[in-house]
Amino acid sequence: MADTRYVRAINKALSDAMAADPSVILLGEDIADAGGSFKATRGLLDQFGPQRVRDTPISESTIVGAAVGAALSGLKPVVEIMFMDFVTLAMDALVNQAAKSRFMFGGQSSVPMVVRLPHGGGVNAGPQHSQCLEAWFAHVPGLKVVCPATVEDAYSLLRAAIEDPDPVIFVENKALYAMAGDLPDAPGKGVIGKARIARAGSDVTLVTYGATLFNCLKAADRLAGRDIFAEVIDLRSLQPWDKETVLASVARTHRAVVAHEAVRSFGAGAEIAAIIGEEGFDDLDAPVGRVGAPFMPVPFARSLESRYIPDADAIEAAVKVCLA
Amino acid sequence: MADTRYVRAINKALSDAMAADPSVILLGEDIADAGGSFKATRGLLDQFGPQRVRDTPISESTIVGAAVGAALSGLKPVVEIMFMDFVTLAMDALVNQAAKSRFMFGGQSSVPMVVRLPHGGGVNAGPQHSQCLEAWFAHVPGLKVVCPATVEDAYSLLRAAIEDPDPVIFVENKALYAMAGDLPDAPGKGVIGKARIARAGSDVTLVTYGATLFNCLKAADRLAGRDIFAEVIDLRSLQPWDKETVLASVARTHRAVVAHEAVRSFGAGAEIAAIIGEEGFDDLDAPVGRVGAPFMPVPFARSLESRYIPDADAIEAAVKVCLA
Amino acid sequence: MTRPAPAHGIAGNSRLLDLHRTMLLIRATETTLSKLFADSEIPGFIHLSLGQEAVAAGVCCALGSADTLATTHRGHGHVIARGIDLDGFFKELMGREGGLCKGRSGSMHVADMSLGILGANGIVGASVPLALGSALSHQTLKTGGIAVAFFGDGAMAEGALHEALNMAALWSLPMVFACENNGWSEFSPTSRQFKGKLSTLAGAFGIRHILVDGNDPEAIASAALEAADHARTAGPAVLECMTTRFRGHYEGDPQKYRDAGEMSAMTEGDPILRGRARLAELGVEAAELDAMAAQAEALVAAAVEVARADPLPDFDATLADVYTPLEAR
Amino acid sequence: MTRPAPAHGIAGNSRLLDLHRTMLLIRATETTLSKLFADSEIPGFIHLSLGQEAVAAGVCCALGSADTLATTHRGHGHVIARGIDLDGFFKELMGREGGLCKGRSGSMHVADMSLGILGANGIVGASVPLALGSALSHQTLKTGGIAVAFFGDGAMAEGALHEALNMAALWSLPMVFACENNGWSEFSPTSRQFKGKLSTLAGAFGIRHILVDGNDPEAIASAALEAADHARTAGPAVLECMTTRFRGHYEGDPQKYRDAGEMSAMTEGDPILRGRARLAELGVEAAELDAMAAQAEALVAAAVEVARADPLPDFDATLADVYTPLEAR
Ligand SMILES: Cc1ncc(C[n+]2csc(CCOP(=O)(O)OP(=O)(O)O)c2C)c(N)n1
Ligand SMILES: Cc1ncc(C[n+]2csc(CCOP(=O)(O)OP(=O)(O)O)c2C)c(N)n1
Ligand SMILES: [Mg+2]
Ligand SMILES: [Mg+2]
Repeated sequence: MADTRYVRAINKALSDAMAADPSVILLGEDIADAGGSFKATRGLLDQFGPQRVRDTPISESTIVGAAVGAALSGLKPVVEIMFMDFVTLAMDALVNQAAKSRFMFGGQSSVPMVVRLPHGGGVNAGPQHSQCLEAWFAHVPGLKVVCPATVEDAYSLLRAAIEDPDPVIFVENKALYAMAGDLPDAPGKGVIGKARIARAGSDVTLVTYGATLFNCLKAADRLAGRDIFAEVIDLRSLQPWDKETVLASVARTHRAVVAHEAVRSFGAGAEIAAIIGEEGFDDLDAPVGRVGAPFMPVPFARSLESRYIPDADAIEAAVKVCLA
Repeated sequence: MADTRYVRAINKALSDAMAADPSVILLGEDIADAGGSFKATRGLLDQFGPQRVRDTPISESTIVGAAVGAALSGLKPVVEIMFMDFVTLAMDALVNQAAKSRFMFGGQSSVPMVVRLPHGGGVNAGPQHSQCLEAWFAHVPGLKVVCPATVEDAYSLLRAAIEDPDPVIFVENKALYAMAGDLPDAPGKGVIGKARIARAGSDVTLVTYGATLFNCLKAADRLAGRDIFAEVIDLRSLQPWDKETVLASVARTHRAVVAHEAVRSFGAGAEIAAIIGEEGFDDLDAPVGRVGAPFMPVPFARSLESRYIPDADAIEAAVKVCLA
Repeated sequence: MTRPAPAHGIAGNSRLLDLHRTMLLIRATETTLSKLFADSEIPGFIHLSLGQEAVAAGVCCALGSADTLATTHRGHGHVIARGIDLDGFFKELMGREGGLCKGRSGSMHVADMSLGILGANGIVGASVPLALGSALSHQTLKTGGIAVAFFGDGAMAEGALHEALNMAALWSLPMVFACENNGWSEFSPTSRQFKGKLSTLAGAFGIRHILVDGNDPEAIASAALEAADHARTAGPAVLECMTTRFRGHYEGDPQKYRDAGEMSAMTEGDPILRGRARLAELGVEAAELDAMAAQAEALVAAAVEVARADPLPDFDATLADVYTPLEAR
Repeated sequence: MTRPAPAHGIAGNSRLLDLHRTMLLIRATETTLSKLFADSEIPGFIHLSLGQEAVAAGVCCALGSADTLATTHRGHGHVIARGIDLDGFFKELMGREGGLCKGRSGSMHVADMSLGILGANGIVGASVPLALGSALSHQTLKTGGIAVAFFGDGAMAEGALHEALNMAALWSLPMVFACENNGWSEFSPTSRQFKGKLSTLAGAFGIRHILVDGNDPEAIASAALEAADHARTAGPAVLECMTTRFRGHYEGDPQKYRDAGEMSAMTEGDPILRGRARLAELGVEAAELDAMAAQAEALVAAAVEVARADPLPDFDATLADVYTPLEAR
C-alpha cells in the first residue's frame, strides 16, 4: 500500500495484532466510538467489539494502573494516552508498577503492555499539549522506549511492541500522523533496538529519532549540495538504543550531531552524545553537536512555535560548527 | 553549631524561613504532629501552629496541585513528599502547572514553591522507596533542581530555594539525614547555580552532587595516596548547573569523571558529560567517564543494594580508566 | 469592558440586565471566535462554551474582587464574565504580542492575575487542586476571598475531584466546586464514562451540594450567591449546573455522534433567549435589549480589529518568561 | 503449608478451625518477624498486621484458585492466608536468593503469581488499580475469577479509589474492594485525614457496601463470601473491615501518638482470642487449639531456620530480571 498515512499504519498494526492475538485489548479515552482523537483506533470497535476496544473515563492514572494489573493477569493491553503531556498523571503506574513488577517479583511474571503517547508540537497546541518527555522513560529500568519515524516503522515497531513481553512506551509524533509513505502489503514485525541508516554519508553522522528524522534528511540534502555528505541514523528506539550502529558510523565519519525535538538540556541526546564522546573518543575529530528545543515550554503563537521546533536550518548550522 | 545533623539543618532552615516570612507554609503527610517521617519538620507545629504546618491526607497529586494554587495566591508553600518515588503521583502538578504557569501567563506571576524530595538508597527500602529521579526535573523548563550534599548547603540552599520566586525541586539524600557537620551559628543563604570545589586537584576533575560527593572525596583520598590528585566539584544544583566552574576545572585537569547515585543511563550525568565533551573538547586528554547505578531498579537485599550503589571503588576505577 | 461589580444586594432587575449583558458579550465573542477559527485566524484548537453562557455569568456575578477562580479548556465565558480585557483576550487567542499572556499559550491558558483568574487549563481536572490551593491562601492569609474551581462533568472521573473534596472538607476551605454539567465528555455522553452522582459524592464528605438549571441565568445567579456565601462563612460548597454545549467539543468537530433531534432541541433552552424573555416580562424594552446585543457585537468587532493590528510575539523575549528575571524579584 | 481450599460449602465449624489455623500462622509469623527485625535479621522496614489477622483469614477463605489479589505494604497476613510458601516468604524478607522474589524486593513487594498474588505494594493506593485491571482480565478472558484489592483506610484519600470505584461500576467488574480500616494512617488517626464515608462513596457509584467487624473471623468470612459472590455474579462490592493495628506503623515505631489506654484496650478485641472463645463454645478442646498454635509456631520456626541457611542473592543474576530474557519468551 503506497501512500499509506502514518496514522493508518498504526491503525493497521493494532488491527493485525488484535486479529493475531485475542489477548490484545485497547484502552483509552474516546478510542472506541470516536476512533480516537487522532483516529488511530478508527473502525476497531466494529471489528473487535466493546470488550476489547474500551472507551475509558478520564482517569489516566487508573487506566494505566489497570493495564498493569491486566498485563499481570493474561491480557496484553495497549493504552492510548491522548497527548504525552497527560502521562504525567500516570507516572506511578508506569514507573513504580509496570517497569518494576517483573524485577520486584524476581522474574515471576512479565508485564506485556504498550502505552501509546503522541508527542511533539507543530500544531499550535500550546505548552500542555506538545511536550516530548521520552527522556524520562529512557531513564527508567524496566521500560522500553520506541519512537518510530516512518510509516513502515510505525507499523512494524508497534507490532513488535505489542508482542514484546515487557512494557513499551510507544511515542508517536502528532505531526507525522498525516504523513504518507510506503507500507508493504504484508509488512513485517520490526526489532526493537535496531537503528536504521536512513541515508549513507561519509562526512558527519546525524543521529536522530521521530519526526526530526525528516529535518535531518532535509539538512543532509542541502549539505550534499555543498559536497558535505551526512550519514543520517534513525535510532527508532531510545531504550534500548543501537549504540553499535552509531559508533560504527562515527568511526567512519569522525563527526557527529545528535538532534531531537525534545528540549535539548538533559534530553535523550545527552546520553547519545555522552556515549559517543566516551566510547568513540578516539574517532572524533570534533565535538559532538546537539540540536534540541530551547529551554522553555512549547509556546503557542505561530511566530513562536515555528522558531521553537528544531528545523533543518538548526541541524545544518550544527553540522557546520562540527565541520569548522 | 558544630556537629549539626543534616536533617537538623533542614529543620532550622524551615524554621528560620517561616520566622522570617509569614507567607511560608508547610504541607505534607505526617509533618505536623509526627514531625515528618525523617523528622525534618519536628517542632515546627508547636512553633508556627496548624495553619502554617499542615498534615495532609495521602493525596500527593492534590497536595502539590494545591501548592501551585497557593503559590499563585500569595503563599510560599514548602511541600514534603515522603519519598521521591511518590512524586510520580504529582508530576502533572509539577510539570504542567508549577513549571509552566509563569510562562503560560506571559510572566504575570511567579510560582514560589519548594517541593522537598528525599531520594536515594542505602537503607534497604527497596525498589519503590529508593529512586533518584532528579534527571526528570532538570529536563523541565521552569523548574529548578537543587541537591545539597553538605550540612551547611542543606541549610543555605533550602533558604535560597524558599526565597526563590520560581518552583524548586529540593532533593535530599536519605542517607545524609543522620550525617553530622558544621553549621555556622548564623548561616547564610546560598546561591542556586553555584558549584563548590570540595577538594582541589590537578589530575582529574570529579563532578558530582548529593551523597555521592562523599564517595568522590573518599576516592580522591585514596588516589592521592598514589599521587593522583583529583579535583572534586560539588554541583549543588542541576538546574541551573555551574558549567563555568566545571569547564574551568577540566581546562586545568584535562580529564573528567561524572558520578551520581542515580541510574547512569540517561541520568543527569549524561548532560554534564555531553557539555564537557562539547565545550571542553580541546581540553580533554581522555574520554569523560561516567559513574552511576546500573540499569535496574534499586534492589532490596543487603547483598544486592551494597553492590548497586556507586561507591568509592567504582569512582576510583573510573578515574583509573580515565588516566590510563 | 469593565469588570462587573459583585452582585450582592443589587436589585434583581438590574442584576438580570448585568447577567444578560455578560451573556451577550460571551455569545458575541465566541460566535466571532468560531468565524475567526474557520478563517484560520486562530491557531491551535479552541473549545467554545456557546449555550453555557448563563453558568459563566451567574457564577461570576457572585464573586467579589478578592475572589479567585481556576477554569478549564472551555473557559472563555468564565474569564469574560470575570471582566477580562477583551482586546488582550483576542490578542492572546490570535497569538499576538499584546495578548494577556503575550501569545505564549492561547485559548487553553488565558489568565489575568489582576482579576484573580489563575488560568484556563489544558489538563482536565487540574483547575480543582489549583482552586483548592488558592482557597487555602484565602483562609491562611485571611483575604476574605473564596476560590472557585470550574470543571466539567467529564472531569468528575479524575481522582483530583475526590482528593480535593476531601481536603476542602477537612480544612473547611472557602471554595466553590462549580461543575458545568453539559452531559458531554468530548465525543461521548458522560453517562457512558462516569457512574458517580456528584450530589452523593459531595454528601460523602459532608459538603453542601446545590443543583441548578444551568441555562437559567437568574437561577444560577442566586444559586451561585448561595454557594459563595456558604463558602465564605461555612466552608466548601458544590454547585452543579446542568447546561448545554451548543457546538462540538472543539471547533471543527463534525459531531457525527449527535443526532439532529438533540441539535435542534437544545437551542430551545438557549439561556440568552430565556434571559431575554424574562427581561421582557419584567418590562424591559426589546429595543434596549437589541441595543445591548449590538453593543456587545461592537465591542467584539473592535477588539478583533485591535488584535489583528497587534504585532506577533518576538521569540527572544519569550525566554525571559520561563524564570523570574532578577530585576523582577 | 498447603493452600486452604476455598471455604465454599464447608461446614461452619471446620471453616472456623481453618480460619483459626490461618490466624495463628499469621500471628506466629509476625511475632517472629518482630523479633527478627529487632535482631536486624531483616533489612529495611516492615509493617506488621498483628491484630488484623481475621481480615486476612476471612477474606482469603472466600477466594477460589482462579481469583487474584493485590495488597499493600501491610500485606503479610493476606499472602499467608492465601497460602504462600512460608520458606520462600521468610527468605524474601530476610533478603535471600531463595526468596519468593529472589530477595529483590522484600516485605513490601511479596508476590506469588501461582497463587494469583499480584504483590504487596509500596505505593499507598496502588493495589486498587492493579486489582481493577486483574478484574478486567477475569471478565475479558472469562476466567470465572474475581480480583480483590486490599487497601487501608488512609489509602481512601488517594484519587485512585475514586477512579477505580467508577471504572469498576462502569464495567461491572468482578472485583472486591477490601478496606482494612484500622483507624490509623501511619502516625495519625485517619479521621484527621479523611472526611469521606466509604459506604456513601460506594453508594455514589451504585456499588454494594458491606461493613463488618474486622476482628470477628466468622463475621468476616461470611461477609467476604457475600462480597465475593456478589462480585462473581453482579459486579463490584466494597467490603469494609473495622479492625485494630496492635503494633506501630512500622517495627521500631515508638508510637508516642497512642495513649496507654488504647494500647491495652485493643488487645481485648484480639481476633485470635475471640476465635478461640468461639471454638471453645462450639466444643473444641483447648488442647486441640493449643496444639494448633504450637504447630504454627513450629512451622514458622522451621521456615526461619531454612531461610537463615539460604544463600544471599547474587548481584549479577539480578540484572536478568529487569527485562524478560529472550529464552523465556
Ligand atoms: C488529563 C486530561 N485528559 C484528557 C484530556 C483531553 N480532553 C480535553 S477536554 C476532554 C473532555 C472534558 O469533558 P468535561 O470535563 O465534561 O468538559 P467539557 O469539554 O464538557 O466542557 C478531554 C477528555 C485532557 N485535556 N486532559
Ligand atoms: C503514595 C504513597 N504515599 C505515602 C506513603 C507512605 N505511607 C506508607 S503507609 C502510609 C499510611 C497508610 O495508611 P493505611 O492506608 O490506612 O494503611 P495501614 O498502614 O493503616 O495498613 C503512608 C502514608 C506511601 N507508601 N505511598
Ligand atoms: Mg462536559
Ligand atoms: Mg490504616
